[in-house]
Amino acid sequence: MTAFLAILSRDLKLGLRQGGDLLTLVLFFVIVGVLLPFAVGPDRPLLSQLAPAIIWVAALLAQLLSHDRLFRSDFEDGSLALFRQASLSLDGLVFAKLIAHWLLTGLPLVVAMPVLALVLGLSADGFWLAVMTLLAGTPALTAFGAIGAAVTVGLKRGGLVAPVIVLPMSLPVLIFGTGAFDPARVGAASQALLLLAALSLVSMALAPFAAALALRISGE
Amino acid sequence: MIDLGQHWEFIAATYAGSVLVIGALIGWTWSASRRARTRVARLEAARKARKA
Amino acid sequence: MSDISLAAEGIVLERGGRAVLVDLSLAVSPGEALMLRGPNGAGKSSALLVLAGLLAPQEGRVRFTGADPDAPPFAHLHWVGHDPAIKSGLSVAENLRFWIDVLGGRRDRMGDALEAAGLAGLEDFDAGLLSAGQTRRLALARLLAIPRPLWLLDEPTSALDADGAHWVGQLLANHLAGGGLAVIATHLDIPFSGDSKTMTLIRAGA
Amino acid sequence: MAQTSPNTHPGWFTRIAHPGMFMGWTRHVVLPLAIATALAFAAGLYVVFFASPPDYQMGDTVRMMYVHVPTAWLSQFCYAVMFSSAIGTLVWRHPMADVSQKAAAPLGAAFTALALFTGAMWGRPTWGTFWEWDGRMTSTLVLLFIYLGIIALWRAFDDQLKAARIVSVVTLVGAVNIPIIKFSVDWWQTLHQPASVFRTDGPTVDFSILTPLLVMTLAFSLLFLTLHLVRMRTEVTRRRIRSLELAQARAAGGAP
Repeated sequence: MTAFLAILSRDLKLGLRQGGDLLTLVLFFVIVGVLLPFAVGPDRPLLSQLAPAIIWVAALLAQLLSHDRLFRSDFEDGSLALFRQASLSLDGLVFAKLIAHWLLTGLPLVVAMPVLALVLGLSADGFWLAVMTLLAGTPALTAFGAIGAAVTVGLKRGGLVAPVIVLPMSLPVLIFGTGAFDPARVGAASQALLLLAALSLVSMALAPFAAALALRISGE
Repeated sequence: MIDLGQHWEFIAATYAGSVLVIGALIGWTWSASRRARTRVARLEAARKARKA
Repeated sequence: MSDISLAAEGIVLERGGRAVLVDLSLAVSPGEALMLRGPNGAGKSSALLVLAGLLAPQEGRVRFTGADPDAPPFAHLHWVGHDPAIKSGLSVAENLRFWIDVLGGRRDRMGDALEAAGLAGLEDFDAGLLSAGQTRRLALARLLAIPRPLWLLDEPTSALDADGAHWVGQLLANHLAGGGLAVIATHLDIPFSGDSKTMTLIRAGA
Repeated sequence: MAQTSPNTHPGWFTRIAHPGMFMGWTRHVVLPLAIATALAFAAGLYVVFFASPPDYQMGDTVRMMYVHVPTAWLSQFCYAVMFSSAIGTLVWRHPMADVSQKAAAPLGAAFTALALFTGAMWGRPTWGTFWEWDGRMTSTLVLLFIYLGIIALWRAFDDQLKAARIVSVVTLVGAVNIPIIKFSVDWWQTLHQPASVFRTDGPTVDFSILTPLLVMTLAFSLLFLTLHLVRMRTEVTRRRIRSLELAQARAAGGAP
């Protein structure tokens, strides 16, 4: 447990102290969300209809951007090799890293949501629903991204391959995240939120094992 | 040839495309196999020559 | 410190289709150090990785006798590689405290360890400010702060000056006097008084 | 703590799956298999075009199903082959499992692409459009992306032994994920398109379309087996080339 908390607090400390990364991430999320309306045109009803899709695509891209550094610095400075001699198994340590990573890359998106909600003309209900889906869905994105980051950690040009692997696997998150907004279907929102939460729980529980396995192989 | 009905062009395209893709797959597999075999034969010969 | 002995038998290792270790056997008992010498590419670092359990050999086995069978695997050894595993952005003390927490050491030993490593007074400095030699000393301070019987050191004196090398020698001598074991891969002589034997590896397949 | 190397029980499987042995016995299998494939295709195509009537509902477009269904089946079967090989790689570290995985990935991608293409061709006269965001078509497309991602990952590694084990992890994760993707796509489809044109159970299967379907499926499966075997042989040869080249480079380098 000490080891778990140590990893969690170290990663949070590093993430917050090198605050530039955090800022870049949030900025990227907002910029993508603001750029898309330029492609669509200033049609307010259309934009508010597209808002969930825009928010989720922006969140997906922003998260994708952040995964590569999840294990890379620990891999390159030798920390990962030492983790193998810890009192806690590598799976547990990776789980701690995932939680820290989500707090640093998933949660800030929620904080930046009001800006996008205003620009895209989202209603108050829509805003809260978007916050809820982001909260319920981004852990799954972190989990899939962690697997992509772990399998490419040994590659110098891994930053290019990882998204190709991660994006198709993230499709369910995108579907449930935006599906929650469907006005035509009664109960779509609660159903989608439940599915998102289930997906996040299961993937966060299983991803550490897959990622730790890939990290062990990469370390050889 | 039998009459394929009003949609014959789609049926023809399906089979033509499949033949094309499968042909390319067979050709690729075969040429890769051939290339590997000639290369390994040359290397084995070189090794024998070196040992002798 | 528990009386653990290390034995490796018939290790065969291939990496990337190349034979690196062919039938390597070695044994180290408490109070003893084994120096692995040999040219570059002879597999010194790989041998340490196998002993540390970071590389799985194709054949052969590594055995620790006298180890607590309930302890997690490889929890009784320190492996120190080329990379220091020190993060800039964290202070010197935070770095060491982190590894004490992760590897299961005792925090109250931290002050002594930093003192011994000659880093006293630098506790609150960002580890990114340290020189290469200081960084290596900080990495080695882990060995003092977290007592474990077996040390596997890969070129411990690289990046260190004569004083530093002398310090490493003293560290080793104390460790062995306390019943510890060490396997050290090095191409430099480590000035050190104590029970040691040397094993020279040659390049496999040459 | 003891480490043991993967034990080699000299059972029949280990013996026929040893790379050297494998090359020996498969040499005599390739040609018969290729001939059997050709015969099956000849028989299949004859039945498809000359010996089967048009379907009473679909008319002659049913003849496209005879390519579409076998390729769609292979697109999933390939993944099953990769999945079981991935387990072989991770659990037993068997070199032939590595080779089998690597050989299957491009075949899977090709058959999946073909399934999509024939599906689109069938869709035009049936739905009036080449591409319908139908649940099956969409999840097949995602499957194609997964295949392509796995191929890209294979190519990103220099060390093919490490690549095999890393790719195995992705293949296993993908296997868990594919049903979830399928489910989510189906959920998405009911959201946007309540009445699907394409019923999953299909029109009642008539006996007259069953024969050509079975023969063509057999032919395509034989084709896969042949290609997979040849590609595995090529891959084993490539590894042999690599070790020979390494030895030669070492000898030429004048190493002590």
